[in-house]
Amino acid sequence: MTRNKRVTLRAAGMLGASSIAAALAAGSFAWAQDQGPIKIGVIAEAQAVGSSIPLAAQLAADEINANGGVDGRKIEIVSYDNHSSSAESVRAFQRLVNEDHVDVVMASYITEVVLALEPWSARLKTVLVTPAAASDAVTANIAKDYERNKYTFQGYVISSALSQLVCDAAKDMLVDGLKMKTAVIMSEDAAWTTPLDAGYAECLPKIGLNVLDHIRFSPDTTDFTPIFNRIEGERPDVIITGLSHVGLQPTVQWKSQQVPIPMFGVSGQANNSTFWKDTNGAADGVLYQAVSGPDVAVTPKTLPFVEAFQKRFGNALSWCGYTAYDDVYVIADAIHRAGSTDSDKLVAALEKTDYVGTIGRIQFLPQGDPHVHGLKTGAGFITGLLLQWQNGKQINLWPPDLAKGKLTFPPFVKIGAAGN
Amino acid sequence: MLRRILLFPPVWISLIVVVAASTLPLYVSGYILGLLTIAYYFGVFSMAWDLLFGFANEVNFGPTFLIGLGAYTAGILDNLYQPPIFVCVAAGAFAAVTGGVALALPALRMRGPYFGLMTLVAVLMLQNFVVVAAELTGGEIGLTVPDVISIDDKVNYWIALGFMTFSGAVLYGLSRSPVGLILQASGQDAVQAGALGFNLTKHKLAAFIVSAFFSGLAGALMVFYLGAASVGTFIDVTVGVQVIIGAVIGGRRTILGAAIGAVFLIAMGEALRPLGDLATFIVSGMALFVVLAFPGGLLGMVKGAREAT
Amino acid sequence: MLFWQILIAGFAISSLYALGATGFTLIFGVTGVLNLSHGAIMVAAAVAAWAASESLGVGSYLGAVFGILTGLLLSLATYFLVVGRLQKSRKIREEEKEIFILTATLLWGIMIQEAIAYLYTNNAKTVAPIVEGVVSILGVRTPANEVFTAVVCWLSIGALWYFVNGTRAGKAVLAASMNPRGVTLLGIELSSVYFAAWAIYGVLAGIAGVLLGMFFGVSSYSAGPLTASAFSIVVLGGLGSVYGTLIAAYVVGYLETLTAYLVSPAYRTIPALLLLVVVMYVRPRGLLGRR
Amino acid sequence: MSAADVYLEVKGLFKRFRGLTAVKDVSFSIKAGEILGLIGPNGSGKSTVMKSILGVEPPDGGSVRVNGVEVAGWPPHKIAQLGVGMVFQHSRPLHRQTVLENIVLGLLPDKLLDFFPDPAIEARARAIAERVGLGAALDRRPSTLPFADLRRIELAKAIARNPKVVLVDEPFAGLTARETAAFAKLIGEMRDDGRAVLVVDHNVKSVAALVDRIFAMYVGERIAEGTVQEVMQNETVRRVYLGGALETAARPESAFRDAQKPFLEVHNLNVFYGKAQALENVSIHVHQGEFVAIVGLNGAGKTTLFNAISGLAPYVGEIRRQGQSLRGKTAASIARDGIVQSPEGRELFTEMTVRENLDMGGGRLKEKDRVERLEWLFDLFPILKERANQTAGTLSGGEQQMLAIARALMMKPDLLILDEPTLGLAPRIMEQISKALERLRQTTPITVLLGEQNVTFALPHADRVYVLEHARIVWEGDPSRFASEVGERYL
Repeated sequence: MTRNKRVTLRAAGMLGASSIAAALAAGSFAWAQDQGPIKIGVIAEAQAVGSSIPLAAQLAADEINANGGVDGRKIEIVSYDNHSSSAESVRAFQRLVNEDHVDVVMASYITEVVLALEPWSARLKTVLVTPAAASDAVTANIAKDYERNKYTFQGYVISSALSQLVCDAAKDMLVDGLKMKTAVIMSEDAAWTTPLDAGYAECLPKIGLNVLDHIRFSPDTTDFTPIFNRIEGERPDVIITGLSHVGLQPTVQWKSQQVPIPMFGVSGQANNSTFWKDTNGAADGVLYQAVSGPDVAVTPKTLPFVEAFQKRFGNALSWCGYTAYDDVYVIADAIHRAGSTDSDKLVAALEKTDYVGTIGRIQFLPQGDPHVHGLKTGAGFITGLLLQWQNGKQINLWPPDLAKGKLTFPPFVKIGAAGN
Repeated sequence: MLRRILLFPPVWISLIVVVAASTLPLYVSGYILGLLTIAYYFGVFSMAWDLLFGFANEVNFGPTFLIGLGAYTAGILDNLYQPPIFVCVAAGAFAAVTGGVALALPALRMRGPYFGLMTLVAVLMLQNFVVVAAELTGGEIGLTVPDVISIDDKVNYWIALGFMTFSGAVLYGLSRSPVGLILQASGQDAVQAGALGFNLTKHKLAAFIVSAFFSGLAGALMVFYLGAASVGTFIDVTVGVQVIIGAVIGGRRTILGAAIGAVFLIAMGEALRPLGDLATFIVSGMALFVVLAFPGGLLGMVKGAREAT
Repeated sequence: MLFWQILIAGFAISSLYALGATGFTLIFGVTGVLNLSHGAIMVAAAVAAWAASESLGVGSYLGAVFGILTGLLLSLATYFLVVGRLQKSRKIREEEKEIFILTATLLWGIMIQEAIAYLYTNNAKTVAPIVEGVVSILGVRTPANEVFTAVVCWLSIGALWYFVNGTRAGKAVLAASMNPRGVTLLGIELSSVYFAAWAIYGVLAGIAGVLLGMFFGVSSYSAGPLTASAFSIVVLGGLGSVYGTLIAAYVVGYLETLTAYLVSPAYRTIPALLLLVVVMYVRPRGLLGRR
Repeated sequence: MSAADVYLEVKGLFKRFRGLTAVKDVSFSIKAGEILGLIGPNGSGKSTVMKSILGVEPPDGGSVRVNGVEVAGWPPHKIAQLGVGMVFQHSRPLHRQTVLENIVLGLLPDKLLDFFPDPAIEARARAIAERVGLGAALDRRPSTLPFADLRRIELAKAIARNPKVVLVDEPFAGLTARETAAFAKLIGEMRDDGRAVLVVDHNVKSVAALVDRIFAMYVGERIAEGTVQEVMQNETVRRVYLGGALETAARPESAFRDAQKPFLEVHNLNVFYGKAQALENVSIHVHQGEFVAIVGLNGAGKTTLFNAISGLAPYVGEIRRQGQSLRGKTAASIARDGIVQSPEGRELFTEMTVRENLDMGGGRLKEKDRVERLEWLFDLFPILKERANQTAGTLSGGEQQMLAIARALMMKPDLLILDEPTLGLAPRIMEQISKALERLRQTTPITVLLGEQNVTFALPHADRVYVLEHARIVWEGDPSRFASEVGERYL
């Protein structure tokens, strides 16, 4: 069943890939030659998860340039650090558009930042693609006032969809696999988790996980003892997580307090290859959702990208990297099809995107959809993965056909013991 | 009278500078303008702070309490009812003044570090409130306001410049006026000032109100320039630190120096952006050097050079 | 059950607060300096310990030592490079030195913080705990590390207490905090007393930082909040009063824990702030303030 | 004279500070165009009286009427607005403003919305400046002015509001003879303007030429009132200032081993505090085992001299210990080498017990010596033994003074400097300390340099006496000749 989906997707992948490669090589439009390079601005958090974004973008740009660029035009990446601050991002955005005259901007994994930039992309009529911000708020704004905000695209799975992907995996692994019945939702209080939690609350019961409690904590929480104690008191089978800004500290304290309940769900920082070291191995047994992972061939492009990235930048690839890499290709493809870098033409072209990248088949939801310009997810598009940290390695466990190992837990986790 | 004011060096020098600055849009890029726009607003923050510290001798660690009140009040109002922008801005300034009084009345009873901490606590409280009252304020996410004054860099720039000039004129004039004299006297020696028949609390409170007014006004205007308000931009202690450092490295008790310092700080931070993470490190390093080597601040350096020659 | 949980968890945190704030108040008492680079120094110590044990792979113990040394060095650097210069400076009028020292230490703190961010990124780091596992106290499953933290904190505070009351050098430091001039008149060089004070402070801050790194983990973002909490605890207890600080640390620690358990972790810090405001209203000198 | 022109009336004024009563039932009144001199040795409470009138230290009892209005308990600025001006002893002008602006400050109304200086005010300021003799310095900054002119600014500020009552605190402190005359004239002019003037100073002589009447205080109480002559003749006053008939037991200078080469030599010492000259060509010497008293009113420069010797104040000139210059030594090392000071402020460690304070003093002694030393001191000051485990802060003033002396003695000093040991102490306590000193003198070879304004206390012990006045040594000699030779000028 699932297997078949894969096959078709793979096929599509081949197809998409080849067609673009051909197109890029062709460089058919004569008038494009005499124009300068295509400039893509990148705003990211140099000191956090976002650090992979500019690197991956650069990698993609270099590959495209190596193949003759887009219709003969080279792609140039201009990137700035935003110190994770909205204000700095706004300044950087202005700098990119007014000073560096970039054609497109890719920005940040922090929804807060993207929300601050969205109005500016509208005001300055510049296409903004976020490779990693997840909140539905971004697309909701576009839906609210399409004409004004249509210049923003969300190159990452929106939160509500994320929750669905987590539920899909939970159904197979926890409910069917481990016969779990109850769960507690634990999320950081941030823009992107609001829709995520809503999604959890809706889909978990559907798959047979009864939600006992729903805890949102402020992102600057340092002491998780009270939270874990409260959860333990409620004796759920699993903790469903919504973590991104924090992640390290709850994980470390989960281990040091030996909370007997597994953690399962979104945990942004767990994607980092350095997560094991940062947590002194407390990560062992942590289960997290991702759209791609090391040595998991989601599509034929995944592994080559990971290799290329690690060869060039060493071992610092975070989840944003995959999407950032794909988005550069998506943009290049759109510019090629639009035959111009004019924002409105570009928007039109992007909306017609059908491209298979490292995380799956990328299409943007059409106008009229409540999540217009968000990524299509689910069967045939992006299904996501479910990985687990197992003695120092990120092992993919779901979907089965991409599974690289078995579900195991550190001794202090007592499956089923908590409940019934 | 007026002639004497106009002939006073700081006045005509700054007039020349302002005139020169107002012509910038003709030959520098929109980006530089955008940067200076923010810098000018920070200039106002620092000047307002300097009035309080430099003259009333009260160390206010919480300039962002006043700024934040102004910014968020204006932003929230616009978000909820979209009245004309100037109404929001006025409301912001008003909120800042009210908050300022509420803070000053108890705080002015305290001395030295206690006053400082009280103002610091005020900031932390406001921060907590913004985060907790997320539906209203946008919480950690920050608040995106539908309207901006203008998206034209030049217009925004001129507004900011004009506003800074206006504030500078008022605050500087105030500091040189009789009231300024009284403030300094009360700041320097409470007993003597009292013996001269001045009601210190009254004057310090007034200073606080003026300071609050301009901080709030600037905050509100800045919201409608950025089109967004977030804790990190308006309230966070680090923002307040920038304001204070701006005033100190510019030269305390000079008002104008504060503006120079703030603009210097922002400009440096931006000029060094390509250095990425190191930018802040270097800027703070420079500031620290100024504090250690030239206690008089940048303006003090200039004065020193003039007197030396 | 809940009661014991709060009691135990609160105790560990409070001890950590106490240790951190004790150094802060010591420096204020003896040298009259409110060191706003406090948080940054603690973080630096923690990160140093982490880097040493992870990157250099010297193991937890050596790592911890390394962290404490870092705290010591930074503290002395703060004294010699920043505070000392300002205190000696003739260009600055006495009544203005306070704000200068505040500003300078603030900038210094930011520099340390940024340096850390540059070298090791802003991501939170947790120092590998020296003791692993959990123990059960009164039926509460408590991480051994939590117990370890509380014990080390109190050993350090005890050591400080012995030094101050049991040794000549310590007495001199204590005396200087009450009356520097008197100390000089008795033939004790103030400069060496100050040196001692900053050295002790550095070690305390170092220990506190490393423990914090093992307990919660730190990131360069933690610097500001750490300074703020030390500042408010010290003011709450009464500037310069060590006992006041200890009490205040526990008041704040338990207040936060109670809020976190009974209300919501999101409101953790608010009651402590309110209390601070109230205390400053009714008793501006703080709980046990002298001045 | 009708009550109408009584501008200042103080009745039954009381002021307490934690237990000790600083001012006890003080009453006096000043009429328009009259100058009253309020005199008393340091700690007699005269400045407290002044502060109470000004409202800085609200009185605990009694009444203060300014031009008939009861102002006791009012905030200072209200009292000032009612017509009370104050000339502070220490001038703190606004450094970044000109002299003119500083004077203008005094003329400004207490209004918030007063943004443009009124030209009339400036004109008045200029007039006042001319009058106090600052006409030439109008546009200069205070930092560039001589000390006397800074005092002139204070004077100008005080009369700016045209007050009915003017309080003047030690008008002549730190001034030269010529400047003193000038200031006397200025204050005289206030009387001519019909103001009521209260001049506060230490002794009759300094204000004799100026005042109409004198009100003399001692330890918080009135001891005499009347014309200069009456007060000068007054027995109590004479006893307080000159001591009654004292038997002195001076040893001739030649009696000391090091008659040729004194243990301590101070040569042409000059010390400046900013503009003010605190010591002017002061030369003194002390022999091994000698007991030298330096008498002088508060502000004469005793403490400055001692601080210079202890290395606490920068100086010009020479200070030698057994021929060795002390220049460049730190205060601490000077103390370690045996020149130990028991300072005016006592500088005790208030939160430490008596015992701990003493141990701090004996820090460098061997355990055995320390114990012996302690025993000896407890025998010298038995009260300290009882209080051994009490914190110093909780001791009475007298006990604290004894502790300060004992702590200094713990260091086994070669030279003990005692600065104002009797400051603010009750006679009974002085008696005890006096006895202790006598015992020291009889039973030990110790060398003592005593600074005192209380002659009664100082003379009996002294082998030699120096009189320090306005930063200069004006007399040196045998205590027995003191009263006859310098009594008058000292009174």
